[in-house]
Amino acid sequence: MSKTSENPQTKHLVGRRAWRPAWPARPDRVLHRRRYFGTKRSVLKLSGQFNPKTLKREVVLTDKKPMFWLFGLFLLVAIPTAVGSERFLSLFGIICIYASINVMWTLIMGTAGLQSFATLATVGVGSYGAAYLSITFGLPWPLMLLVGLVLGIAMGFLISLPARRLDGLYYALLTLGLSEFCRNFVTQNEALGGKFNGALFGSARIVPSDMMTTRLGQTLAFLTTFIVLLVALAVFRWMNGGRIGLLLKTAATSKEDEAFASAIGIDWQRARMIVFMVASGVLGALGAFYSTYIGGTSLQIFSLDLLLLMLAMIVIGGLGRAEGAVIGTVIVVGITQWFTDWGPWRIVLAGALALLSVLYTRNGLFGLKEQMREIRTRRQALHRAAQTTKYAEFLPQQAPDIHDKSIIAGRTFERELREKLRGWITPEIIEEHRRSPLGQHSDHLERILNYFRKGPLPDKYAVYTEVPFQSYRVVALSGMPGVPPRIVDDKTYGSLDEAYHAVFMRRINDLKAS
Amino acid sequence: MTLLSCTDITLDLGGRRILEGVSLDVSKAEVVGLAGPNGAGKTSLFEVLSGRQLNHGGDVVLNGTSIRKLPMRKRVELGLVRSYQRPIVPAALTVGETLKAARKAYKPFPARLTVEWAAEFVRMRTPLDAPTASLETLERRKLMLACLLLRDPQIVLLDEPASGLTGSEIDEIDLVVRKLSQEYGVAVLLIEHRLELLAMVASKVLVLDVGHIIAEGPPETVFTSPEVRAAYFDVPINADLEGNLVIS
Amino acid sequence: MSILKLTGISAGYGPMRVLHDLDLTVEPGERLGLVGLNGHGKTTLLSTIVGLTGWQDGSIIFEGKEIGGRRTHGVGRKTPGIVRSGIALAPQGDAIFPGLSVKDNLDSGAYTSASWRSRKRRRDSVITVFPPLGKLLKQSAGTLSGGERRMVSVGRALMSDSKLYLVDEPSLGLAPKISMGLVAALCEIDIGEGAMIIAEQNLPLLEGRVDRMLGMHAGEIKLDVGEALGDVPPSAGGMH
Amino acid sequence: MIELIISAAVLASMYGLVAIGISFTWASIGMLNLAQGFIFTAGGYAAYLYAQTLTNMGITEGPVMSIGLLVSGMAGSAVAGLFVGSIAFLPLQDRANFRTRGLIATLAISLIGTQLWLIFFGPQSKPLPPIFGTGRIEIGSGGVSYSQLGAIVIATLMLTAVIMWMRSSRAGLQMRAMMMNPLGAAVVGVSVRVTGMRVLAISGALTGLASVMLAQTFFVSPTSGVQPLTVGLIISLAGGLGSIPGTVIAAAIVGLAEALTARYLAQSLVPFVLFGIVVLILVFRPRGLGGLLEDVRE
Repeated sequence: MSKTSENPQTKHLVGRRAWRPAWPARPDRVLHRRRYFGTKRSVLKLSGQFNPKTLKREVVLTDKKPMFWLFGLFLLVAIPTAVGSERFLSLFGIICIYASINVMWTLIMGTAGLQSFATLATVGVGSYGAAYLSITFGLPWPLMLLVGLVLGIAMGFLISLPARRLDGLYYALLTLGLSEFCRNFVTQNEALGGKFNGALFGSARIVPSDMMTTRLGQTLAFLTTFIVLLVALAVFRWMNGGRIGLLLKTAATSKEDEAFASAIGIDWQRARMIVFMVASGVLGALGAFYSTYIGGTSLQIFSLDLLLLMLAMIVIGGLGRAEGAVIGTVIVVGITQWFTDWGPWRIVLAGALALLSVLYTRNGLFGLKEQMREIRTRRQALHRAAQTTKYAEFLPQQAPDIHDKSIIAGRTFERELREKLRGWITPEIIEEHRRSPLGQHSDHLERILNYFRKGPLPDKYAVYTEVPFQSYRVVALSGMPGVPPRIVDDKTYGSLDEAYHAVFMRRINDLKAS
Repeated sequence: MTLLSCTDITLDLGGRRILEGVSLDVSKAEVVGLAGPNGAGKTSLFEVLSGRQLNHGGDVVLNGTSIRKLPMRKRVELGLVRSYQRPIVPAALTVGETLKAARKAYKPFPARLTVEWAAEFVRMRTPLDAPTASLETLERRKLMLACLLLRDPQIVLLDEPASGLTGSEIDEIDLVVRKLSQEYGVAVLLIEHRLELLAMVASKVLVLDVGHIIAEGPPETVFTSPEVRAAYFDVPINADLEGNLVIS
Repeated sequence: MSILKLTGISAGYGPMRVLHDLDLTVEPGERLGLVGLNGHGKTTLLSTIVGLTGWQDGSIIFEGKEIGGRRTHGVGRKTPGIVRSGIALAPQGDAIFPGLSVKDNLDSGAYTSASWRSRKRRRDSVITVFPPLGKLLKQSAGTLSGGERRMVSVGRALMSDSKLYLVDEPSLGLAPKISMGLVAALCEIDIGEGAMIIAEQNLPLLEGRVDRMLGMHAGEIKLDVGEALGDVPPSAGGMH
Repeated sequence: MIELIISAAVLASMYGLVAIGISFTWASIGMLNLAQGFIFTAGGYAAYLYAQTLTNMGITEGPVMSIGLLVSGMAGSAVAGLFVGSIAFLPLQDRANFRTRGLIATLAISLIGTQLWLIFFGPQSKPLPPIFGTGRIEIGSGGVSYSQLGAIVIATLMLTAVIMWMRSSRAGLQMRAMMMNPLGAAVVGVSVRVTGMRVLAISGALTGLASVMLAQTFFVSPTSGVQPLTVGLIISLAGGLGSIPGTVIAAAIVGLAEALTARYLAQSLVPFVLFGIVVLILVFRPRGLGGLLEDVRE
């Protein structure tokens, strides 16, 4: 029931057949689904089909996304490990960390639909808290991650307090100010390195600092960032693709959607808070991880410019998609960290990319395909709509959706028939029927009656005898077994002929109005 | 026995009194009609009963317990559901996903078979992968109804279920209303402009005008009472725009 | 010369085509009723005249000037220009300005310099058409009831110096007695050499009050209205 | 005491100018202009270039200089406003998701703009010659410098003029109409695009005025727009986006709070106090002091 079924009308359009990889099915093996451990989700969306050309059974991969993901992630981990230079490893390490933050931000902005700009503030709180505790009390790195998680959740709770009361935009601006607030707090606070412009170094590291000079240590450090990215992606999938994600999508776009969601009993506010808390917790832990990765933290984490750059990453990739967040990060971090000798121009380039994608794409790089397809279908539909008049017998809204030409031809015929019959309806015909509803009629009346007789059951009326020879009523047939006819009006008729004529008049009216 | 009752509901919005001293009772499996000119407060009464509007005076009682303070979704869990006048459906989902969301809205989840039953009950004829945004009014209303009914409600509040529909489409919705009360014992509170329909399905009709109940009782007596006729039909052309009675 | 001449008009929204090659001529001094069921293109026809549809094609000649043509995007970009050339529209759903007072709402309808200078006189004449507005001038339009809003919307259209008035569904969403009063008032307004098109779902409301009645069905105009819709019982289309 | 009030009034009037620009733009065209900081700096640099040119010609003070500074600042910011409009408003105006996309586009412009100023003018702060002279008026124990007095007077005059114009003129009515209901505005002959650009130019000019006058004490630098933007946002938030009286009141409160904090506590605590104030206001009035408009809009 919940699986989407194939719509027969949209399948097999000439020239529009989606390319799907297919391979022969092994007849000796029954096709069974592999599932992700502990879930009901299948690993790959496979479906069986019969190929009419080769006359063989095939297994078709309907969703290619997992393959691209695997390939992309493999590249992300393979390139730096294979090249192995320090610059590459640290660049990709930063990409992985920023990408994880962006994925969580996407979860907050896309899935939860909260326009929160306090992402970096949460990361920074986790980072500073963990680094401070580690420096002061010598916390080992696993505990630092835990502290980050707790701080993140606490921060998420604090930020979520005004979310229920404030409108989207007010909330966005308030959270935008929060990073600035945190930055000020750090500069005022001596314990957090306020004297050294917020630099707080010397915390515990996952990969000990003496190992960081070797290639092995650098590779290890990069691999930890990659694992962190995997964790972030898993959290995203868990939240966005699961039940909570579905409930939130129901209430996503507008006030009307929210009204619908509450009408069917969805507690979308709670779902939103859950997603927000989870994402904040992960963000805090990410901050703590950042501290363990570079062995400390600095004020740069709260800067508005970094926030804007991260927004640019998300925008370039496409808001609301994990793949968009990752690819956008790769592009922007690639530009800003690799071409360092370009000076301010590289920021200009990143900003210009973000501007272009906002101006010309609907939803970043990953929205492009959809956008192109929409443009194409719109052009086709416009073209078709402007050329033909065949559809006039439908309500105009339906016409472009009908792909079966025989339906259109059938309805055209029906319409012409109705028009012809309508032309025959004259007072004389009605008078003739009134005089003798049954029996021999003139040619035109007989044809009209024949048209009425061959109509489908649900439109038909019948005569109901309340008291024989005294009172009759007109009823409408439901056309469904077990569903009784319903009385159409409160008129009663004294004779059967009168009732027959009343039925005839109703059908004539229906015909005229059609 | 009384299923849902409200007593002495008063509601002020933006400095205007929308409802004043409205009370009503709905018994099990009963169809109660709610009629009245536009701006009389019918929809506002629904907002109060369904829990979307909590700042009101008076009390709302379901099955003997007060639900005055409960938000909308809690009332849904207790079996009080409503539809809206506009045919709203989630914009970003497909039909199948909408039904799935309704099934998984809160625990315990009903069986998938229930969803199929509900979809069949309202006679939905849409492919499951059709995006809801492309649906027409009738299908939207049916989808909304199916989502509401799969939770087996005790009372359904329907806000002009036939608005924006034509001829045979209206009949389909009417059929659902009748089947609900007659075959499944679900109480229905129905806002409706077509008095002839109310006369046929409702056992009791209330007529609201400017926030007051001006008539209450069986349809035959209500529709023939002079106040109702004045509010609804026999009006001089230059009627008072507020909907106040101008009896000249 | 006819005041408005549509030839071969097609229009729609996205892939939807709502109007199919329709032709229509409106003569000066004419009051035209446009009837038809929901979704058959009445509103779209009025929107097409002022350029508010998703796309449109075909010629619209208003007082000898072409205001139509082929357009596939930019919804409403040309509307202000068209409106200023002398077409006033009271749209479906009112589109009044909720935060402004009723007086400001009416004044905003006087968008040509001439009508802006004479706005006081025009406001008074609108109030004579809709007397209840007189008491409400100071009130914020957002707090009005449905009938009053509709009056403000129609009244705003009347404030302009227009040659052609388009009124979309005056009865929609209103209780029968209120819509009757509104339509009656609309039909009593002196339009002089101008013209008025009233789109309405409820046929009996217009019957006998307008000079000519056109039926719309599935995006085409059917001229013989009396015959096509005359026997529909009044309650069927009356209360949406 | 007098000094305190005066400095509060100066701050309030300067921030009020910026905030009203933001608030006004948001309300009429539905775009939150986060490039207001860029527009602010543009005015400052325009005035700086003007001053440079005059100085090269040998004029260092006098009415030509003073009025020219004000006018060139306003003109520079108005042009920057039109520039932002032609990039972020005109192409996006009738597309889907205009609000979010407009917000992101203006953010991107401010990101690029700061870097461009850095490239063309360098990171050093540029001073402007004094507009109102350097004298002081002594009142009782305290005193008012000419530049403070000038700033208050000119800002008040300018604000009053704009508000009066909005209230009474036809163009003002059109702008207010567009704030309420863009479709309705189109129907009564108001072109959203033309009016929108007009609004951007006006709010740009107000910002430019603030920029030139603030540059008297804080100079012009590539990032000098950030502080006014943040405070402007805070004020327009607290005042309720789109409400001019609310914005004026919020500007007064914020200006006073900043002056008080700076005097009795510490300059470094100012951001905390401002943030606290706006949070407090928003907790009790989620739509700001004068956010009635939004209620009505629904």
